[in-house]
Amino acid sequence: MSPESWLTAEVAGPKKASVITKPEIADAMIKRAKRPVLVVGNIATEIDLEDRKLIDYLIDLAKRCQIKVVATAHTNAAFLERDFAPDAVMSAVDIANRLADPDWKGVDGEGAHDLAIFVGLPYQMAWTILSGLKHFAPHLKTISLDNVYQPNARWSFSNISIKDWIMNLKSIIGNQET
Amino acid sequence: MSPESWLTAEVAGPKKASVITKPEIADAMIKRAKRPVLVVGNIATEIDLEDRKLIDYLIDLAKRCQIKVVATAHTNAAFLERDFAPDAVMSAVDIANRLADPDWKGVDGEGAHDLAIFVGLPYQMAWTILSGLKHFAPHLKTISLDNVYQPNARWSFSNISIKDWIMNLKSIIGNQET
Amino acid sequence: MGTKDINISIKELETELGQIRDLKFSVGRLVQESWTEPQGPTPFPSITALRGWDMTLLKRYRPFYMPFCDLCCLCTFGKCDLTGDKKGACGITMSGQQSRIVLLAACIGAATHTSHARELVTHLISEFGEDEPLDPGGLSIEVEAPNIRLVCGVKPETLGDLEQVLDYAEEQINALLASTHTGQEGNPLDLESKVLHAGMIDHVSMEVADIAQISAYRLPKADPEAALVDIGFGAVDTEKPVILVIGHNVPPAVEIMDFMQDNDLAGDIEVTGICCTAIDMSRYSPRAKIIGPISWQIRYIRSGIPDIIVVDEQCIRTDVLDEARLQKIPVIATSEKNCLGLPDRTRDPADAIVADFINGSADGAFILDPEKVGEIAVRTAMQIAPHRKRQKVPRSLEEGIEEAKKCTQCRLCRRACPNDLHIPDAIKAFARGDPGMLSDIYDSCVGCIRCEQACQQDIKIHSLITLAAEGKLRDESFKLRAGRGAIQDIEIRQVGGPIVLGEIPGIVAFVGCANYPGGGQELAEMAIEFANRRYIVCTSGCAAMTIGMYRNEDGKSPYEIYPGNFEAGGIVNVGSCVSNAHISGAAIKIASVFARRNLRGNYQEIADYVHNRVGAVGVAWGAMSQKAASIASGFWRLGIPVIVGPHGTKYRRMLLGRSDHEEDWYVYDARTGEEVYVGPVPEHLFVAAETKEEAMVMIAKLCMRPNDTSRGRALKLTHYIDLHRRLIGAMPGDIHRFVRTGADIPITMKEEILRILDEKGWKETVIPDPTLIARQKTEQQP
Amino acid sequence: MGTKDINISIKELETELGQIRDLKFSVGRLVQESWTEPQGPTPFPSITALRGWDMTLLKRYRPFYMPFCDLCCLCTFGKCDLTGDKKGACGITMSGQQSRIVLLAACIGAATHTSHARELVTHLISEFGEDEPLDPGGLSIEVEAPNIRLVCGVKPETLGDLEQVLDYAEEQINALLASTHTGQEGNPLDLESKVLHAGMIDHVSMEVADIAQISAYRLPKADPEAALVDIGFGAVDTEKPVILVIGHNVPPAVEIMDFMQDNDLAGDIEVTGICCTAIDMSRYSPRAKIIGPISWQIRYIRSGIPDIIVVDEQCIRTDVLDEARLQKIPVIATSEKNCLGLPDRTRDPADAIVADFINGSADGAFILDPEKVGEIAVRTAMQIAPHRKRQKVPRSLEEGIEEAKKCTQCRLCRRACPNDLHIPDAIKAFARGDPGMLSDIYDSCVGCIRCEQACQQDIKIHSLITLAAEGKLRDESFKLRAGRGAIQDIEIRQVGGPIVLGEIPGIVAFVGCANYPGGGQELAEMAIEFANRRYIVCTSGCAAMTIGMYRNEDGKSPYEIYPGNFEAGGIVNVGSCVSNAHISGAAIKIASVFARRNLRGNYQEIADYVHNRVGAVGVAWGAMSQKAASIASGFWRLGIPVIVGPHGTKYRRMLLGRSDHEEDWYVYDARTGEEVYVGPVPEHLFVAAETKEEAMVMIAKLCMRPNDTSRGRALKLTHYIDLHRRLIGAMPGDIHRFVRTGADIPITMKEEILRILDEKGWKETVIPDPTLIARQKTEQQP
Ligand code: SF4
Ligand code: SF4
Ligand code: SF4
Ligand code: SF4
Ligand code: SF4
Ligand code: SF4
Ligand code: SF4
Ligand code: SF4
Repeated sequence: MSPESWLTAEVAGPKKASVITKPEIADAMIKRAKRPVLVVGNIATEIDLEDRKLIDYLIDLAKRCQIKVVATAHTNAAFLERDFAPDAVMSAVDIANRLADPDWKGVDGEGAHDLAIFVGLPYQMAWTILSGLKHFAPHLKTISLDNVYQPNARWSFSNISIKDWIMNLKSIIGNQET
Repeated sequence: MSPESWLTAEVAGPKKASVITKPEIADAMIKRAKRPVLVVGNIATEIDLEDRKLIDYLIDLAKRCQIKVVATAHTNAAFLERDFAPDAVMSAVDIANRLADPDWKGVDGEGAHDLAIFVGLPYQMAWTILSGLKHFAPHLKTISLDNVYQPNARWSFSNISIKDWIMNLKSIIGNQET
Repeated sequence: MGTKDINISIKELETELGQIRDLKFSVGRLVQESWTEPQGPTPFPSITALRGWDMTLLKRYRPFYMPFCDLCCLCTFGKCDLTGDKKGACGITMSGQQSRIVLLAACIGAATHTSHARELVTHLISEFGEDEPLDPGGLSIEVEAPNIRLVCGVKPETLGDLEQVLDYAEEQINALLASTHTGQEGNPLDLESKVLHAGMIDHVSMEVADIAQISAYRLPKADPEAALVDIGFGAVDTEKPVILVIGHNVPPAVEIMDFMQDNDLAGDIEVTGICCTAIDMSRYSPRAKIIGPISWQIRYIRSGIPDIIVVDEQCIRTDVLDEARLQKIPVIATSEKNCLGLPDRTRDPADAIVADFINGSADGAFILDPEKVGEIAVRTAMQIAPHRKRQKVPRSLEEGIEEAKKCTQCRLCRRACPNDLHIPDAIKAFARGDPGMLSDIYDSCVGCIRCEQACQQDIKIHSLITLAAEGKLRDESFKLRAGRGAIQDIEIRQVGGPIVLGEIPGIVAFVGCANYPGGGQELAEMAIEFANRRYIVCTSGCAAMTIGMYRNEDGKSPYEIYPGNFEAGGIVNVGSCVSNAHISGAAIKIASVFARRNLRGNYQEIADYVHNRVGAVGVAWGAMSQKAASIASGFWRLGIPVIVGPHGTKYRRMLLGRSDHEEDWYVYDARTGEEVYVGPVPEHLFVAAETKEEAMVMIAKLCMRPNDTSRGRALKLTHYIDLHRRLIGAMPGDIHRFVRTGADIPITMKEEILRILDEKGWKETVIPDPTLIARQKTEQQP
Repeated sequence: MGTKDINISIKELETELGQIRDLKFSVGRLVQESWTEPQGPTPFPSITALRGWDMTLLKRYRPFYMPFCDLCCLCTFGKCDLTGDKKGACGITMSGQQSRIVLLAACIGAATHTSHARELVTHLISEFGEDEPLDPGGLSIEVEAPNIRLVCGVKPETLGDLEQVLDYAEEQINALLASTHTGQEGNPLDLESKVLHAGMIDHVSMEVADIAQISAYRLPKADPEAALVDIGFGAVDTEKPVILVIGHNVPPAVEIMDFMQDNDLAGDIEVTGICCTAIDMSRYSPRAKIIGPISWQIRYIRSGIPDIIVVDEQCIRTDVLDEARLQKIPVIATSEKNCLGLPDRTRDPADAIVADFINGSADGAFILDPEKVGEIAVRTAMQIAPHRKRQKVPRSLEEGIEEAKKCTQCRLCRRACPNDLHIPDAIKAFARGDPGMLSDIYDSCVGCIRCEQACQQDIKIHSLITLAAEGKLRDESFKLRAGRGAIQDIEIRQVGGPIVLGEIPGIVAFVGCANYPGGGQELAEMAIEFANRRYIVCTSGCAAMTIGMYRNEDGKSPYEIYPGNFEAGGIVNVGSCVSNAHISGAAIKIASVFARRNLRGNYQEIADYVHNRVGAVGVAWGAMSQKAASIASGFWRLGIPVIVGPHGTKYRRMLLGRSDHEEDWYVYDARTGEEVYVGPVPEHLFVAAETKEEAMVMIAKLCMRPNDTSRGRALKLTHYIDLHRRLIGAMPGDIHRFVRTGADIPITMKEEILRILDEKGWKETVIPDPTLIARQKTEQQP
């Protein structure tokens, strides 16, 4: 399988994301991470996945495996509506800039993050921001959990259907419970 | 399988060569072509494949399926040494420029070629020339028969070993006999 | 460099006046004789003269690079793979490469404005003479050219005086461009310093262009009550012959209107425009009609309304000729920089060209004579219009629906759409007879037709979108206040105090192109929000148009509601892209006219003043072009932050402050010489916002400055907190960084904030007389 | 534009001489008073003034585009997918995009030379005064500035006169660069025409730079017997303190040598150089030693030999500081265009800087004062040298072999190598103790260290290569004839006839950078081949160096064997990159000095003359940079074809003729006005050759011109056929296209050729007085 950028022209390479072919991969990476952080962009509040929004899945994910959460843009409001308080509210470029700094102590001040999970940013903005991290944050692993291929992440789904996406997310969340 | 350019940086896309995963593919394309032409660059005279040179395989190929041959650079001399007279001697950019012209009558003056097979050009020069054809010769199919991935051809091997290359070439030549 | 270049020394000269021996003088020095202000340290600065200031800024606002490609392909050593910590074959690193591309963009942008200015000034001199006085604001303006005075240390008085300024700009851009050559500058920070230099030059050249045209063409002279002009598709009377002008250089459009005037045709023809030429011609004559920004090109040409199209330079679709041909609309190219491959008919008689257009034997001409263009455009439109055949495709809703049915739902259109719009779903609905979704897409579509390019079924997607939104399109008829030009000295004097003390919460400039992530309406909403909050809202170019293309419940556009004065609550359209120089100029004039700092050749001190005291923020929500890059760079060098939309991350880098790095936020107190922590104000120099909500909160935050009085700071905090609460939810997490003393705390939120400060271990600090320049700390400031 | 820009009008002027009112004059016109040649139609041509001529060329030599990427990423509308027939969001097509990139490269190249010239002229004026006369050739040269005279229509006499020429160049480049902005020029042919304009400007600026430095620094003045200077690693006496200069702008190097001279140190220190500064300083003093072209930077720095490095501008590895730091060699940056991020110490006392270098507290400084640089470089080298610790890594063959053993055979190095060299195999052999293959790689290695960047084992591959080739390196000691500068008028008069009639078979110029596909030796072989065949061989820049780094069995370099005269069989090193203007200048002078055509502002006629009559070919075998692109463009506009190596296809397009399109090869016969078929001469304007064999045959072929006499044509055909037979095998297939009458046929091959002509149905035609300019056909030519 040759994963393609979702927006056709946003080709990357030679360094490209490995494809999360099954949820266990993401799973394992999250489990292995010591200090993961989940960066949630505004589109997570808009996308319907069955009867819930994407953001609801992400709250589950964050809670069940105790990942710190950064809400970008106005995503915070949607979190609060759901009685979930993100660990930080920050613009996407701000959090990326800090993640690129190996001396940054993380959203909780307790040490550098080793894994950043991105989801819900506009595709092209995620593309450029992940590119910044790919090139300038060698100490950091990144995962994109959007249902489109993000070549600049370390790991990404390929362009998958909503159905597969739901299945994958559920599986990742589920696995973390065990 | 995600084929990679041989020279790492010579990434292409979004439009990229399909990989010739088995010789039958090249085979079928050559058979289907009405007026194929084989463009042989100077490196074909240098590469050893078992006890023969690459150019010897190409002569077999040209003979057995009556493909017109264009020798670029000083490749002609090596052909002549082998008592094989190419149909034309032309620089690589010259033949490419003509191939891009749908009104060109071909090396024999009998009509436009519908398939151009490239082999033995320096990698980067093949890359750029095939790019020219990819973009500006929509009427033409191109195959690269080098043992490296040429993303700008329509069809190309991926980066394969010499052994696989020999096997593939033999198979293509052999199949054409039948 | 600058003046030196035009020193002239003549050993012997025979003229009709007699013979002169050994005459030496310098034009630059002459011009300055009438100006008593002492010369500052950096008149006509070379490309590294202000490097020290740049490094001061760049130390605080570090570049965060976001490569748009893993490779470099700038020379034949390449392509080079720059991933990991690999260097290219020339030794360049990925960060160096990114800043080099930024510099390249800034050079292209600055060159574009400079060349525009050069072409304009040369034309105006040929028409009005080099002695034509510069007069951009009548009696209300004394500092006629703040950018030129500040940067070059000269005071231009006539059109002719502007030429040496352009000589200087051209030399500088040339040296900057040279620096991008393989094997030249590779240090990222030095490259960034050069980007700032390009930006500064850009503002000088924009100023040249706008004060030249204001003076010569008598455009509104710093007039807050410039006319309200028509904007929008629906404002065009399609019964009349219609001329369309597109671009940025107004002489051909002026000649069109002059020809109409001279031939008593003024009421008989519609002169319509897209992009900045439209804005500038509406400054020349309020009869001119603006269609909209850059993104309206395809839809307007395809509407079949224009009878002739005249293009000049910049931001013109390069396929304008193809699109016009489909509609059988003749095209006149008028700029050497954009010839469209058309035959040069500059020397042909107008009659012949008009005849060829009418009988269809020519579909375009390249004509380098604005006056002739004026005549030909008018005559052609008049003759074609009566026989105009509308070519609109698809011709009817039914035909459109049929076309939509060809869709295979391959999604390639969506994957080509820069805004990832849900085109396939919308097409599917449309094919079923429901235009709703497609009409919704119209609202966020930037008219790039990449969707059509991608569609294998050759569905004219953009045409279907406008078909589905036809009602909206016809309904587009608004009022825009014509570009007023400069800000008056008196306005500056009036608002200078409140701004510098922080009591007007900020100046927000909405500028730049129309590459909006979610439609233009967002921009209008932002402008209204801040005007209501009594910020000073400035606008220009495509952004100015977009803000005008909005109406409230009463059917009024923002320009009809808010005054055009440079005052709290005003919405001030300065004009076209080149008018942006008046926005930087206003900031500079606050330092000079209000605070009486010396301006002349004194860039660093003034920039330091602006950065620490003038709470201005630029917002280029749809920034797209290389010009937008250079305009932003000019603001950065003055220390003015710029916010872009999400597409702005494709400019390859941000300039971000680190609010959590306390050590970054010290300034010198000019009174005491001490270093004082002032908090992250402004926090960033260049930052992309993801959504308009985030942008609005950022605007409020980035308006804070070290010099704010407590009253001012409290007011700014009120807006910041209020917007944050409303749009992002909850109190912002960084209030403690912005409160310096108890008096800074907004009274209405005192308790809550005190509690937060307590939690954060906040300590009181002092409000300094702030400067970032070490040597200034011992000087007493006025 | 040009002269107009520097018209000066003064209403009132008070000087010590008295008061003047209403003085108006133009500098341009003044300069011309002493020059009686009538002004041609296009002095100071605008960017479209020569569009007609360009289109004539481009109609015959159509661009064949080879995109280096499927995308465009120039603005934030992008990236745009331009595959298939998709247009970008701005409407641009793939062909438009490719020519836009070519234009961008040509602008960067032209800006680089122009800025170099500006910096140099400004410096020389400050040192020698603006009245310093221009004298590039003493009595032997009357046409001192053929490019400037031809293009600008002015005749510069002093350094000061060059400034207006640079003003013009800067303005033009600025306008061209502006044309690359999103939404400006999109028509591929118009973009190509602008490329040609950039190239023409580039030659003007190169000429400015070189005649300025020749005049002021008294470099060889058109001297065919310029000194033979040392070139090569092995020529350096490493016992002495060693200074290394890298770059293109010679003043700092001159100051180094002057300081040595003034302090009687001339014999005590080795001043060594890489790239064009090396060439130019060897023109200043034959004591200077050249190390080699651009590709020698890494190997020489890593050798640990230099005690201090002084860099100026262009073609300097951007990681020079990193490499120097590893060797603890201090670096001085001297150009505003290449600051390396170093602290500006221009105003610090020399003592302090030297002390900091010696005690290691500073590893570099940015110093904008060549004189101070001279002092510091010399003093530092003298003081460091005695304590110099060689840092060469690996320190021994054993250590190198150990390092090679780390190799995992992953092949990433080879996949990073632009020449696809068989590094993994060579490393494997080396690890087994066999340095042979690795040493072979040295011969074709361009020193880019991309292999090292890619190696995951961090093997210092390039260092291993030089280690394996250490004997070769130490053995590099050759003689180069110092750049002679211009070609004398008398030489032109002597060869003009034989060239124009075709009796000297051609002028072959080997120029440009060192991105060789298979090592530099190929270039030397080519030069020798054509010198032996009694072509006139010219060379400059890296190519000139490379040709010198070769010796025959007798140990002699080509420059020791062939004369430096501009005559059949000469190898003429004109000098550095900017000296390329003398090669175009020579072609122009053939038209003017020999054929007495009017030069002044008469570009089209002269280019037409050169294209049809002067059998010149440029060969940029290792062309790499943007400057190489603009230099080539300048030759194209004169109708002179350029051949590049295989990497040259990365310039994105060729300009190829179609020998099989008979209709393309008609010219007007100036005598009769008839259109006459002349065959494909020259067949291409820009073409890449795959191998040196192919290049040699192409050179011979591309030297043919319509104006060749039969004797000349027969001679040219002899060389063409001979080379083709020897290198490609058999007779060429296109002889019939080059034989016009029976008399054209080389006598020795008469029968064979007649048979071929017969087969091809060849028909005799006439030899016209050729021109491509329609209006010229009725004029009688001299
Ligand atoms: S400029 Fe440098 S990084 Fe870019 S292609 Fe050339 S050598 Fe490689
Ligand atoms: S024209 Fe509109 S819908 Fe089509 S790709 Fe562009 S923005 Fe998207
Ligand atoms: S690209 Fe065309 S066919 Fe494909 S989904 Fe879009 S409209 Fe339908
Ligand atoms: S930098 Fe741009 S043009 Fe160059 S390879 Fe990358 S995407 Fe393509
Ligand atoms: S310049 Fe044109 S083709 Fe290139 S990215 Fe911008 S819109 Fe796309
Ligand atoms: S340094 Fe030499 S061997 Fe290494 S990649 Fe460059 S050319 Fe190839
Ligand atoms: S990259 Fe390094 S490890 Fe890999 S083959 Fe080359 S030398 Fe060996
Ligand atoms: S010839 Fe090319 S590489 Fe060599 S110094 Fe000149 S521009 Fe640089």
